[in-house]
Amino acid sequence: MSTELPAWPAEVDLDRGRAYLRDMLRVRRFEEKAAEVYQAGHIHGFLHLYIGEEAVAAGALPELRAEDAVFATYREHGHALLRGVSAGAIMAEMYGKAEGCSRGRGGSMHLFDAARRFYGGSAIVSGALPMAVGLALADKLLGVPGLAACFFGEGAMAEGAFHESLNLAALWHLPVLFICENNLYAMGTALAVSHARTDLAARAASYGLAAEAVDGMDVLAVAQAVAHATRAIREGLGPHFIECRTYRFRAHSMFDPELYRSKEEIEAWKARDPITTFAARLRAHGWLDDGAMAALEAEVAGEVAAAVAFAEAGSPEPVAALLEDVYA
Amino acid sequence: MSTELPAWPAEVDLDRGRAYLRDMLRVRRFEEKAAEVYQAGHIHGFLHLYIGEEAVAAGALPELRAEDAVFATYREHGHALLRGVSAGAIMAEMYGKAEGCSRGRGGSMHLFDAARRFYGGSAIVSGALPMAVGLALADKLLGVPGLAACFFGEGAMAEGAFHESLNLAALWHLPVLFICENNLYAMGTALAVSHARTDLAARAASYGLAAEAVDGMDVLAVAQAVAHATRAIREGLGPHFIECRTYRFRAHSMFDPELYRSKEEIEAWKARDPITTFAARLRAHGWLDDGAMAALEAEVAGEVAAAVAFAEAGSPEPVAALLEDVYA
Amino acid sequence: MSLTYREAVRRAMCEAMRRDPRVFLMGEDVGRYGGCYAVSLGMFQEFGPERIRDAPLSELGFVGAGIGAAIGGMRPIVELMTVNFSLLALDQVVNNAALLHHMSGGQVAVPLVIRMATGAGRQLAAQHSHSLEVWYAHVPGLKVAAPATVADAHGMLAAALEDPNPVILFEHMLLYGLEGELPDDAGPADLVHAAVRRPGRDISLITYGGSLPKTLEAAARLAERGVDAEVVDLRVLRPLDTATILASVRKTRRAVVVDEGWKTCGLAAEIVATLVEGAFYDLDAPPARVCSAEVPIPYARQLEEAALPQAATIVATALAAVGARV
Amino acid sequence: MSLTYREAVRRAMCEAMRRDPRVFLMGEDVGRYGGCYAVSLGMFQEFGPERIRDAPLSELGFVGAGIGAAIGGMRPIVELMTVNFSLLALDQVVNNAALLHHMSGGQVAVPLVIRMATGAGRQLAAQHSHSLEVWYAHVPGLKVAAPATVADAHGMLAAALEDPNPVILFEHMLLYGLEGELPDDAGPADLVHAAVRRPGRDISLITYGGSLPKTLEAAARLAERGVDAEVVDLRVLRPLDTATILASVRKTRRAVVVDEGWKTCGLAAEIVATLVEGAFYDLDAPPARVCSAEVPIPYARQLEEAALPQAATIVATALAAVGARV
Ligand SMILES: Cc1ncc(C[n+]2csc(CCOP(=O)(O)OP(=O)(O)O)c2C)c(N)n1
Ligand SMILES: Cc1ncc(C[n+]2csc(CCOP(=O)(O)OP(=O)(O)O)c2C)c(N)n1
Ligand SMILES: [Mg+2]
Ligand SMILES: [Mg+2]
Repeated sequence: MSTELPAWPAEVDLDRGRAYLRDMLRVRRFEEKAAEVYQAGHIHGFLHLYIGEEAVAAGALPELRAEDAVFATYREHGHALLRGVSAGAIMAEMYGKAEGCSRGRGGSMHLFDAARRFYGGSAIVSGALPMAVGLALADKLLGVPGLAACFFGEGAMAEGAFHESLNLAALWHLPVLFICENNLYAMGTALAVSHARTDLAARAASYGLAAEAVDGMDVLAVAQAVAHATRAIREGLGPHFIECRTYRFRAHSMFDPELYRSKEEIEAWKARDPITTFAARLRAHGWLDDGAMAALEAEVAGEVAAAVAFAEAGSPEPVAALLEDVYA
Repeated sequence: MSTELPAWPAEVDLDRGRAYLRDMLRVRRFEEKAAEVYQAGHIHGFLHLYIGEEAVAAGALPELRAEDAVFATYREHGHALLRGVSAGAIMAEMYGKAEGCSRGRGGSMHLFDAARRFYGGSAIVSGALPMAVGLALADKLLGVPGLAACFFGEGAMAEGAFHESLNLAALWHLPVLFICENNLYAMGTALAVSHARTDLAARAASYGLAAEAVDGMDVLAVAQAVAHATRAIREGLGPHFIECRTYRFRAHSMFDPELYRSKEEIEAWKARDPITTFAARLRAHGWLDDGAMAALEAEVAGEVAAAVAFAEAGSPEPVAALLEDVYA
Repeated sequence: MSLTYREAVRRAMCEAMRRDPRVFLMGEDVGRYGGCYAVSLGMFQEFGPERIRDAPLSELGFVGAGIGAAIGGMRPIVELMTVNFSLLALDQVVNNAALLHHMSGGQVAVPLVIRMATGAGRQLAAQHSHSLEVWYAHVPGLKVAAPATVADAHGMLAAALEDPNPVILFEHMLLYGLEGELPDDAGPADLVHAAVRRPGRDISLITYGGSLPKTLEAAARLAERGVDAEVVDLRVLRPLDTATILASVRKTRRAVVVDEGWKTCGLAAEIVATLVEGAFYDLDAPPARVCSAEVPIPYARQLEEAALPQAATIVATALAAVGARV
Repeated sequence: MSLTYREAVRRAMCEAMRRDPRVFLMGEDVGRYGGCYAVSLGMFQEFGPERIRDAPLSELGFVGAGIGAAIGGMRPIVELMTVNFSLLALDQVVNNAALLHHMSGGQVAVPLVIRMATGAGRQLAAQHSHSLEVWYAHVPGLKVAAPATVADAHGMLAAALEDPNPVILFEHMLLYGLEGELPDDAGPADLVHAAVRRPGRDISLITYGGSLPKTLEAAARLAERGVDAEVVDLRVLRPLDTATILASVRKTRRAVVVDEGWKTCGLAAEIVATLVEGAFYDLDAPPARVCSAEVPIPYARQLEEAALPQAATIVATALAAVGARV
């Protein structure tokens, strides 16, 4: 890493710059709290944290509009939050409460908010890609504006569903934004153990769609790439693929002893923490000082605390409601 | 098409040259007879003819050795025949007789001959590719020589199984020869209606393996490409992909009204008939005359007639044997 | 008006597409080829390539795309060519189509219709002769139906398109040529009830889909032997109309279930269990099953015939059940 | 020697790999990660990356590769992580592994072992809580087993590796921590018979896999209520050992079938049908089913518990069946 900071992009003003920081911090603190309450026994099942990868969601989601649809994975708390689902509704979902954004049916891996066109929360790796293609097809056939953004890990690219989806999107020229969160591991399987060809953007481009790779630890780089891609998609130029090169700082889930990577590797990536590096840039640019940072932290802490309080105050779904929501 | 014939390759002597012609003719006449007896009600179910595509199997199979394994599709009579399965055993299989190469269980789409490492006859499009990868893995783990050759249509390349198989073969550096028989249609779906990117060799190369396209109407071109690929695979250079550009002269199966392509297109391709064009080259080279051709036709007609006689004389499997061959 | 089962399916699709711009058909060879079983023949010419959408060989992908399109406001009909290829798409059907409504706490509906040909009987051999209706009927969140008549081929598809849930329709390939009457103003059929296709007093023959003609034939032969069989067509395989089945068997006190699926863990087992749970004390004999033999369906004609349920087997089984009267 | 179910599976794999160079393990995260449920922990270190082969997320591909490797002379163990992801690979399992021997007229054998975790109970929500044993048990050409004890976890895997057929082993995720005894010289277990885990006279509780502990608990509670229940562990789900089941029920004359799968078209239906066909006149009450509710498994704890079979439900159902004595 060079110690010299890249030039500040002109289109990012003070508000936007601070908003990126706030978004990343909201995700980080939310995830930390989730881990804490999980350890305390309030959340169960699987819990996959996004810590380290915040720049991807924080860079991407502001570029999406209300009419766009979002599909994500089981590592999606941050995406839901930044799409506008309240921290309380997410936390309550993880507590399994009726006030949760999926009424306690889904849990951590299945956050939904149809009003915000946030369609999950999908726990079969690569399972959402074909749906994103279909949603974009609906937009196209209905003649409405909007695109379908789909987040997935680099591990998912080995699945047949990835292949079929990219071909369909390119073949039918659909408004789909594929965002690959390449955090270098699929559980314990490193990129090079999964993929014969590790240049993922090149692989995607082979389907005949626009594809590029960006530094997924740099929120501005992600934002810029997504802005460019969404503009192209909205202009009718067809699907677009962005590989965001990032890293997960925590274990895959709460059950992972992390035998497959070294402490040194993790530390090296932590030195590129998307939040601290971005905060440093804001400071260097004169848009952040200790006071502003403390205020931001306090604001975010308040939001997270309120979310926990909301979740704890929530009510469990009655067992009598067991058979609800099976058929529409 | 240029009217000038390409130079005759030095490595192809008289015997080999005539053998190519004989092989293609054996397949052609066998298929014609199969269609005839199908119409007469002796064969049932699906029947997929290889007429027009003979140069692919005839060019490829002589390059394979006894220790290699072969996987093919439901359009595989020619592959079985040129792998050494007797015409009689194939015809008897299509008649559903106990003397058939799959004891009447498989029919036209499921020809097997384990002794010749001919592993079918697979009727799920793309279904054999993962098995070919696994067979090559077995060879590698057992440390025995041999490769797995897998034939499939261009339509199969849209399947997830194709993607997963190519990645696995490249990732694990396995001795697999992927032979794509690009006859431009998957049933009635033209190449460009299936694939966003129609340069199939380029698509395959994106997985990080050697890939090339050849004229699949030219038996010598196919043979040369396969010879080169098998040499490389045997030297341990990993998997190889060959796209053979060919055309099916007949309907997809016996039930296809062929609404999706024009008579003109078919006629244009028939002008490139792999048998007549190759016969012309042999003649131009002085290695074939009317007498030799007539003798060859007579020999092949005899083989096909004997196959039909064998099939007709065969015995139906007794119904009492219904539950056999379910478990080994 | 008299038409074939195939034409009835086509008519239901065309009517819906003319009426509702959200309806479209997607699948392998539905367009330019005219449909693997000629069901959609001519529709490409009327509705064009956007709405009669030829899909690549990507079952998982285009079924998932159908789910996404349904979420996005369309009313897709996805044709899966045959049940044999549906295995490749099962993950999307089960883990997305069936579960999304529930996992989202009721927010997301998936109004998707999936049609597929099913069954054996044409010597297509093991990979092309599956009957896996039972697998789909196992899954909460799906509705599963098997039209066995021309009227149902039309009406159940029309009803499926009005249903807010994913509906899987099984069309037995031997039924496509079946002829029948359909009024010009035929509307949606019910997607709830089983139907008594032939009333009778002595025994209930319970079946569905492609086995209905064989079962009716068996009933006719039984009548010649003095046995008055009632034939119940399940029509809807999930949720099952247990009331109709139980009412029939409470009356006849005997039952034979006919199902082209393999016997073990097949749909017939569920019907037997339902009868036992709901009408045990009304039964004069154990309900019997006539199913496919426990063997991959062989190619050779005599072996295939022996593997599948046949009218003669149904007759013999019914006679044995009736003979069991104490 | 006392060890866990997880360790017993590992021991069977290690023993086979030390003895037979054809055996190897392939699947997602079996190597460097140590196995999703830590079953193969340490094996990568002993056997190396060629034989403990981490596979990409390509279920269809590597299951198919397992089939090919089996044909090619290896004895692969493919770990599918969980049954939930096995849907992606079903086409290879059904259309190749199960059918090849038959379609080739007996020429090709597929000595492949597929292991997968199954079941619910950990609040993993709908996509991660399936129990689809019944689907596999439906398919001729497959053998299907569900070890429910430490000894079987070891012995059935050893036996599966000696079988020339594709064998599917279901390991309920809640069993991995189960402790039990295993003699140092334990060999393969039988892959044929059901086992009576608790003899009794009044009613047969028939179950398998992850439901065995709950069923034994129910039997203990029933004993306190004066009901002497026999517990039958099916062990092998295909082919079913109907003789043992029927012998038990002919003795007790009553049965409750416990199965974590959804009730409709589940494995319990097959057991009920088997009992009715083989022991109808010996039954004093209709066999009953305790299965999962007809709902995708919900995340929230109280909902999940209500959806799954529980000892209390088994007890209540058994008491009702016993009370039904005339
Ligand atoms: C089809 C499928 N196979 C396996 C799993 C188990 N699993 C859950 S997450 C995961 C790794 C996915 O890696 P990647 O796509 O890179 O996403 P990441 O977790 O790194 O964000 C695996 C193997 C699954 N959920 N779905
Ligand atoms: C998975 C699957 N989907 C659909 C089919 C039906 N089908 C049989 S052949 C075929 C076309 C295959 O085209 P291609 O791979 O190009 O091979 P070709 O027939 O042209 O040789 C289709 C769609 C099938 N057998 N398997
Ligand atoms: Mg990853
Ligand atoms: Mg083709």
